[in-house]
Amino acid sequence: MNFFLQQLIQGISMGALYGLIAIGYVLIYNAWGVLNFAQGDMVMIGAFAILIAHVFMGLPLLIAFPVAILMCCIIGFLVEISAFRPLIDANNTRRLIATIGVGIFLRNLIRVVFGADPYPFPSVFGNTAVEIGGLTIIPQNIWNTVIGFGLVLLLSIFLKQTVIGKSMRATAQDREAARLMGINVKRNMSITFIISSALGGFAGMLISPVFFVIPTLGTLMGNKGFAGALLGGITSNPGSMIGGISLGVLESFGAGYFSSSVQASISFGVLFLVLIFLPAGLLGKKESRKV
Amino acid sequence: MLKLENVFVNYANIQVLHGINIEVKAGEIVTIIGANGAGKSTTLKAISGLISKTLNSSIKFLDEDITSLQAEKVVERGISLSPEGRRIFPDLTVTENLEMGAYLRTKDKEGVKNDMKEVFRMFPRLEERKKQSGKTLSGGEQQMLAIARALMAKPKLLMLDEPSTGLAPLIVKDIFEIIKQVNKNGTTVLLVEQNAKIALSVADRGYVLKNGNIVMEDTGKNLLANEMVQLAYLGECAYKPKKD
Amino acid sequence: MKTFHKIYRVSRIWILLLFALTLPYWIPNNYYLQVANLGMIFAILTLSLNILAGYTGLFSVGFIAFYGIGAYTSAIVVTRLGWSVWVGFLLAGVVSSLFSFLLGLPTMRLRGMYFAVATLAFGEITYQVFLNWTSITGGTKGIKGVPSPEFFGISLRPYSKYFYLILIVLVIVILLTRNLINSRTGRAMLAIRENDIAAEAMGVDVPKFKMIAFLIATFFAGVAGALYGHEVRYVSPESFVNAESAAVLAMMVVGGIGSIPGSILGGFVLTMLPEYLRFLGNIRLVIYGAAIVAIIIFAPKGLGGLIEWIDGLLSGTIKRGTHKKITEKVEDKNGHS
Amino acid sequence: MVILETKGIGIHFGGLKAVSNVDFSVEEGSISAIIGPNGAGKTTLFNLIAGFYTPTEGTVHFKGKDITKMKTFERTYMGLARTFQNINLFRELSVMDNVLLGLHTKTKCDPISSMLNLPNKLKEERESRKKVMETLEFLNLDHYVNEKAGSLAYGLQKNLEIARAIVSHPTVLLLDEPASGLNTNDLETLSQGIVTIRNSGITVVLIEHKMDVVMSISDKIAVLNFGEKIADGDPGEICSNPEVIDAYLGKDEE
Repeated sequence: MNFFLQQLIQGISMGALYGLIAIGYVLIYNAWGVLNFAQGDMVMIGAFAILIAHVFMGLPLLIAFPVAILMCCIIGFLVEISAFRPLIDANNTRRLIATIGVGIFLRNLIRVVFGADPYPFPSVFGNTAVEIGGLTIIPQNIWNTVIGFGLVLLLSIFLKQTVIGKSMRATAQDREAARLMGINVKRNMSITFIISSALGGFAGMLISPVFFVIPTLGTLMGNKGFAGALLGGITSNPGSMIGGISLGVLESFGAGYFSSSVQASISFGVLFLVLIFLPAGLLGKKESRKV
Repeated sequence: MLKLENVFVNYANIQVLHGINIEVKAGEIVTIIGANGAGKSTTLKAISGLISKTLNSSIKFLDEDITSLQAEKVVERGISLSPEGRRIFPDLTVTENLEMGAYLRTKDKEGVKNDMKEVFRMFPRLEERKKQSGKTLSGGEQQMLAIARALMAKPKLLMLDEPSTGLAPLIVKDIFEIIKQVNKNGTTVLLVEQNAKIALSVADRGYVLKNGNIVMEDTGKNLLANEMVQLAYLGECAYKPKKD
Repeated sequence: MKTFHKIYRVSRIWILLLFALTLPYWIPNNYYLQVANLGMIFAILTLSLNILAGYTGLFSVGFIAFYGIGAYTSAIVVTRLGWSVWVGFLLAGVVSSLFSFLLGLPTMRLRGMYFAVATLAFGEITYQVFLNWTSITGGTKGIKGVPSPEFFGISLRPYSKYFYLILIVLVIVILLTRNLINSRTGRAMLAIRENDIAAEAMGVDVPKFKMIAFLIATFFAGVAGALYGHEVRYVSPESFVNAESAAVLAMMVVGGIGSIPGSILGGFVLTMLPEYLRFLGNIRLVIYGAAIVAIIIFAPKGLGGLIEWIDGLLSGTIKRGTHKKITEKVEDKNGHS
Repeated sequence: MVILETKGIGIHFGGLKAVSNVDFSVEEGSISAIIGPNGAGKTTLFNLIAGFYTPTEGTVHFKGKDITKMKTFERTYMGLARTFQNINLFRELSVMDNVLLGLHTKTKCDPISSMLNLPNKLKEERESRKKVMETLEFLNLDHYVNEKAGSLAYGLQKNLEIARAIVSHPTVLLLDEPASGLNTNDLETLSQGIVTIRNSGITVVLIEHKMDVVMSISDKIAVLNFGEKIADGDPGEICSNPEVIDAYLGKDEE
């Protein structure tokens, strides 16, 4: 039983991060209409940003975090205005390929600058396990869960309650009509990209103590993120969190009860099954056929 | 109030508007009628800033040149467009749709609140459905929401693009009653309609647009009585026994 | 001018053919010859992806898997079972199609993006199989000593001879693709890309024709894989990582989505270019990514669009002002009908 | 003879009854119209007949066969063609290719002979193209044969959609609001065109808001309101039916 709980906690904490990555996919999918294949690379950028701020520049974590987030926001913004904004009215195919191009660009740019070798990153919240009621709990895991959930909650409050959040949803649903309301559509698109970059980057920062910081981190985490997003239903914000958590828990049980080599294929297996049996995901809208 | 002089619009090599002149005076209902493809919607889009105009075109609103303003800025000046096909936000609730209409009035919270009440008084059916998302409304209700949303910006000039499309005659009548009422309350209206008969019957003045040119301009009554207009745009009275 | 256009129209195909046939003599050394061969193989692969993505609108982000399946199939039956290389080529296509059939059964009803993701997952899983099924695939070490084909006793091992084999396959694939597009089947594919609801209303069995496109595309991809295996005489998982799928996608985009000459040029240029840019090191991959984005933004029709434009000018099919005349006609008709 | 018939057909989306318990039948060789207020379920009824939606109740019969469970494309093969409310052309394809696609059910060349340009393919292509040209001439579209469908003017696109639907000479043609967006002059041409199509042996069913079109050409009219059929009959009966006037036509005040 303990082992079960242990794996569950482990899975949830990892899944909260997957959810954080997944929600970035969802935000951009809703506003932009295609999967952003570069979203995973924003996770990698986040990991490198905190590496630069904390390890290379020696800033204390409390300062390094905001600095790193800012870097992610800036990069997200630059990517948006240079690669995505010019394609705002292009068809899905062109936009999809542009996101693939951006991914290749970012990954290799980082590799040129930092090399292909992994960098270790010190634990932020401590790796010393704490015994609670017979369960060994790593503080980092708890923090990951809390921060992951907290951010997603904040985001949904922002989107549901604030005028700017509502105008972002309006922009996502009908850009031209939004302009007729006086909404600054370009700014809103930028904000969407900046927020999803920041969320992806945040996940990257929380992940960096667990994994090594490496240019291919984005590919790995991106896959988990969009598997989570699709599992939750690609259009649903809360769905992406549920999808991410489910995936994290499945992986954790897969690794615990079978072997860690199973873990690697779980996200793709889940992806396959979801696509075939549940294309709308757990909470997503069923794609209605417009005739 | 609004003055279009020599407005040209091109869509990918095709010239849609060939230098049109239109004037709307404060307090009027002005209508533009014409066949499909004549350039009616294009005219409204050109005014609202959604599409760009060719050099030498001039659009003035309250003596200010708004020819090259972007759509967001045109709304700020006091021109709202209820677009063709309604274009409400499908996943926002009725209330949220209306809030978006008042997006630019951030400082006037009290006024927005009152206008919301006023709009609900005008469209009681929207109030019944205020928590429903836009896409669950019927066609007529969506059209009401589109007009209500445009009104929430408290425009000086309200532009309506084909409010009757796809609606049953009874609902069309309701919608036009509301347009008249809005106008009585002090909002100037520029109306584009395919249903020329009903449009001309409420309009003070009308323009006839053909192939991107204004070919006629007169009072609503005169146009309605004009033989050429009758022949071309009014058609015959609705139902009558089959002619064999 | 008219006579020039006429001469051009008649002679263009022969000039092109002459150029292709003499290409090995233009290329300075064996190394670049091998690169040229690879370029043509990638041209075949890009063309086959174009059948799927460009014509049918089914984006595959894991397309390299079918290329890999073809390469392994041929390498395995030839080295392990000792079958003829020619049988290997054919089987490569067949087995690759077989896998696409199995993958297609559940995924053919998925729409655009979902299909792309499914193929991505398939590509990743295929790679894992190449890597881990050591008894058959040789794991990370791969399969060495894949033989070159022989043609009536002539070994096609030298790159200059293998060149002609690839050229023949390329020409066949081009002709088959062109004929396909101008047929009932090809139009059904285009219809699915344009508007699947309307396609259904025309009586097009959408999943079936998606499947046909998938089978044809993966057959060609499998053959291309086998051509690759017997060219470099060594097959290992590293050639079939998912990043390579992105490379093929890039070739198609740079060449021009839905364009036959574009696909060939895209495959060829993007294989050759990195070799010439080798001195740049890893930066070339950065440029690669940026170039994809730039082409998508500034030249959505890619190199193929450019080629078709030049071709149109030279053959006199593009005339100035044609477009305008037509629109006037349209408006006129509309106004007076 | 009844060629097309729905029996007690209905469909629910969530809790909403879009169409319920509709009996609708079409005589071979007739022109039938479905009218009703917006949101009454007319297009939904079309989609049930064409097979885009599966009904939650009732059945559809075509040529005396129960086709309720058939897919859309299978119904097209049986001779059921349609146009769409919002034009649904293949915009990037040429006018020729669009209409050739209308012949999909009448051609049968397989992919292999297509790729190899075998004689059967070449013959089929030739014949198809000839038939397409005839249809384009009938609808005055022959000048535009090589244009992209999406570049045509609105009215021409509507014509093209009809060309695409009738080139295969279907048994029944479903027209969803063919007159929307046309001006009065075009309406006359359209009405005549529909009659000509019927006279060539194609049964026509149309949804239309423009009463003058409906009243002048229809043999039979069915009226829907809130998803239910409230009346059917010939135009004279419909015009004098008080329930219909109340629900839809409104009282003429002038």
